[in-house]
Amino acid sequence: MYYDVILSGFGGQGVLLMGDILAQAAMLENRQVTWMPSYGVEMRGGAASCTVVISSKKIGSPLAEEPCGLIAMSKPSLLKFQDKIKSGGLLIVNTSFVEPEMITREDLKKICLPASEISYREVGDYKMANAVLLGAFVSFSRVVTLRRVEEALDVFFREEKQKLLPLMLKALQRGSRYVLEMDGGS
Amino acid sequence: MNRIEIRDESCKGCQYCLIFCPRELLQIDKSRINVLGYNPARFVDNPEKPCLGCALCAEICPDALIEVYRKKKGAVKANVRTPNT
Amino acid sequence: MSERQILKGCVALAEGAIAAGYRFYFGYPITPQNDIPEYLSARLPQVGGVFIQAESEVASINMLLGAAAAGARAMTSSSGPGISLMQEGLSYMAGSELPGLVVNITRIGPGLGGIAASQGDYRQATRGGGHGDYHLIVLAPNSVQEMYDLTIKAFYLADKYRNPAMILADAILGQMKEPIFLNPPPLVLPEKPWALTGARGKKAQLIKSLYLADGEMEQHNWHLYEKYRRLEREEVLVETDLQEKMDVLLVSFGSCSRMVQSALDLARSRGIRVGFLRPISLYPFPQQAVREVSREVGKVLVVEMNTGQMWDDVRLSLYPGCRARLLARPGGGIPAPGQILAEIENLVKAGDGIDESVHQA
Amino acid sequence: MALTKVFTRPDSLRDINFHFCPGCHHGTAHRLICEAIDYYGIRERTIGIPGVGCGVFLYNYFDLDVCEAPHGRAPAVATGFKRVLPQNIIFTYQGDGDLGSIGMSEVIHTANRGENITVFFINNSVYGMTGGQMAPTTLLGQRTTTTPYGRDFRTEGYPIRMAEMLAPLEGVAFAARVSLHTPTQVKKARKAVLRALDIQIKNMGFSFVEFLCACPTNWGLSPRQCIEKIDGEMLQSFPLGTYKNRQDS
Repeated sequence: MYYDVILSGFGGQGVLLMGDILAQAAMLENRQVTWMPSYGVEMRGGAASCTVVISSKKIGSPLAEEPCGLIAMSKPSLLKFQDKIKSGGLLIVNTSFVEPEMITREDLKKICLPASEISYREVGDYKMANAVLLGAFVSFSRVVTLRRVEEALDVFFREEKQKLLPLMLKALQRGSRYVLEMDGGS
Repeated sequence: MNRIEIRDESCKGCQYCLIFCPRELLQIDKSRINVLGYNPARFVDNPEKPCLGCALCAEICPDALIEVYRKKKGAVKANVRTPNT
Repeated sequence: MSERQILKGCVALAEGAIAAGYRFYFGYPITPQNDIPEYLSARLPQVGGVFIQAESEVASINMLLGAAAAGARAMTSSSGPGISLMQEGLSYMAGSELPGLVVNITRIGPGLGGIAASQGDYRQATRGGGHGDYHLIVLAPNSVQEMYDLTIKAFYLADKYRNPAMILADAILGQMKEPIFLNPPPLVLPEKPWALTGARGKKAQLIKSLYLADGEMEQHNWHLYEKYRRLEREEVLVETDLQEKMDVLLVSFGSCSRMVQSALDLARSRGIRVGFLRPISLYPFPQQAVREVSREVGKVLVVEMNTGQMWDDVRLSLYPGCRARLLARPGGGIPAPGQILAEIENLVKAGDGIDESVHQA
Repeated sequence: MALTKVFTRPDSLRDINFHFCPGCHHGTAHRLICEAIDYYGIRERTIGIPGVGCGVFLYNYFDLDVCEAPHGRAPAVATGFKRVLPQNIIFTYQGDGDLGSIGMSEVIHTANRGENITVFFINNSVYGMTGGQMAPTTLLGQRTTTTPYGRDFRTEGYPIRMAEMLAPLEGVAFAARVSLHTPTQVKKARKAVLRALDIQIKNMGFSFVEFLCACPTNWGLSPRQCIEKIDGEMLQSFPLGTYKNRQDS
């Protein structure tokens, strides 16, 4: 088993955290995993991305030349990474910030969901868009189970952050349901 | 009688002790060159104006070569005093 | 055995240091190693340690010198330009035979350069860096687990040989997160009768590197020489992954070796017989291992994120008649597994007599 | 009546000839520091850190643990020692090139941290060991091997006053300038040395003693002329005094 995914967006959208949670879930499933942030000169704002590699074997490169999947939460990140995705790979786009017309690849599985709107309307906080997308990602790719992701959240939402946990769970499940309903429809 | 002892084999003849002896009891011994190659200082007491045991020579000697002996009974070491005296 | 937990490379390194009994940090901020001081400024007070943000790298290394001379396990961390400023102190520490650990999370150089991953400080690290006839013990991790394990090892070697040690890593290893086991070995701090703690009930001792008497300095340098030869005999660390009848041997260290590992998997999946040799101790360099393995395979591909620094060491170690080619990225770029694979395929096709040329990945 | 020895070499000062030139005051400073160490009975927990310069051979003379430091870095080395060994007494011994020039940053920041160490500063207004070049403390008009026409403030700036400069820093508990050119001044200097170490023993913070000293060799003067030079020009540029003396709490 091998899967590499780039999670990308603006700084502050929580893409690094989303990658962290995914890596934690993979570890709980006894996988090998690496999490690698893009490091740039800029410390805050601007583009943010990370690469998560999940494998049943020892991982060499923590970077992805041809990722199996891309989650793009912003226009620049879609433009930067969409050409890299492996043919037949997965592209998930937050259409609250990115027009679907910007997707130029025809050879991909695509999920276009307005994650920020869903987050705002159905979870009550637009900042949970990252969890919506992560829920959609794991349910579609099945690199880890949703159950593991829910377990992984415990590590990140402790003490004063614990109050965010129910929101995160709700957002994850909402993202997951979006995929299941989409599957059902197709 | 107060007196001083100079370890003259280590003396470099800087003459500081001569300059500050209030009784002018120190002189440079021109008759001799020590192992370091200097004319060392020499203590020559003067019965008319004897050594005061003031230790100014020892205080100024940059090579710490002078020991001072005083008649005073139970005296503390002149160079080891309490911080506030 | 502890549970696996996901840690960032810099944090794993800091935890390794603490597991090694280290309690004194002196350092000055520089990107991309700031995760280390930031983490330790919070962590050290929890374990009764001391954290000082020094006024400069020059001060940091000398604080390290003092703490080491006092017998403590002490560490500083920095990057390229800061490490350059520390060379004076490192030379003094080597000359005075003081242990201590310097972490270099490298930048790209020369000059202010850039902050992306690079292996351009290999030569400075392994040749001494400062003035005089000395070496640092240099260990190069390639995973978060090794950031932890080798830090502990580096403290141990520094004490054993009374010589400063260096961890040479880069932004990839510093920033990357991986699951690791925190399994500290039992902490046995060595006796340091030479350390200065005050001449209580013993003769006054001296730590110095100045030797002016006739022949004294030469004798001292021969003494250091013997120490370095012993290191070369006894402390070489190397990882190999070899096959029968290899077409090509890959040699790489640090973060770059991770890309090479991926390339190795790709090559083998295509039926190419490829071996892999990774120096873990850059000094002492695994000369013997390179010589022995290269005897089995005539073609060697060195992959580095510089213009060929370890390449020199590899070529000095090759079995006579072997040739080593270099695949390089010196400017913050990372050789991609696909590019490495392409170069491996070129070498396989090249017949017997390859040239020792430099190729850009 | 039996005679009593009232003045002798301190025990911490080894019975070895100083390598210093005739009339050099390094020896006097050495003696005063050793006397104070003996007075407080701290020889066995004191660690000396000489900088680079004529003072580097301190370890030949002081019968206590000594660690060499790179040029100017003694306060940083001392910081390392003090943080590892807070119960020990740590002092540095630095010249004007070492402390006032290359090591200015280390001494200021060590002082500002209130590092509980003592810095002894030998100010003889010239680089001694390297052969008489200009020091940051060289007097205006003073000829050195690198100011052959005399120090000119328009090109070389002014002599730097370390005691006055360090005293205002919050971390500094004691800063004084003393001179070693007359017996009376030596006695005053002894008090300053005692107080500086007292401050450290009481954990009150950074203590600093600047000694005005002669360098007959590089000044090109006889020891006798050196006394006059200190008494005249040098005291004008470098006024003696205690610039800070934090009271015991």
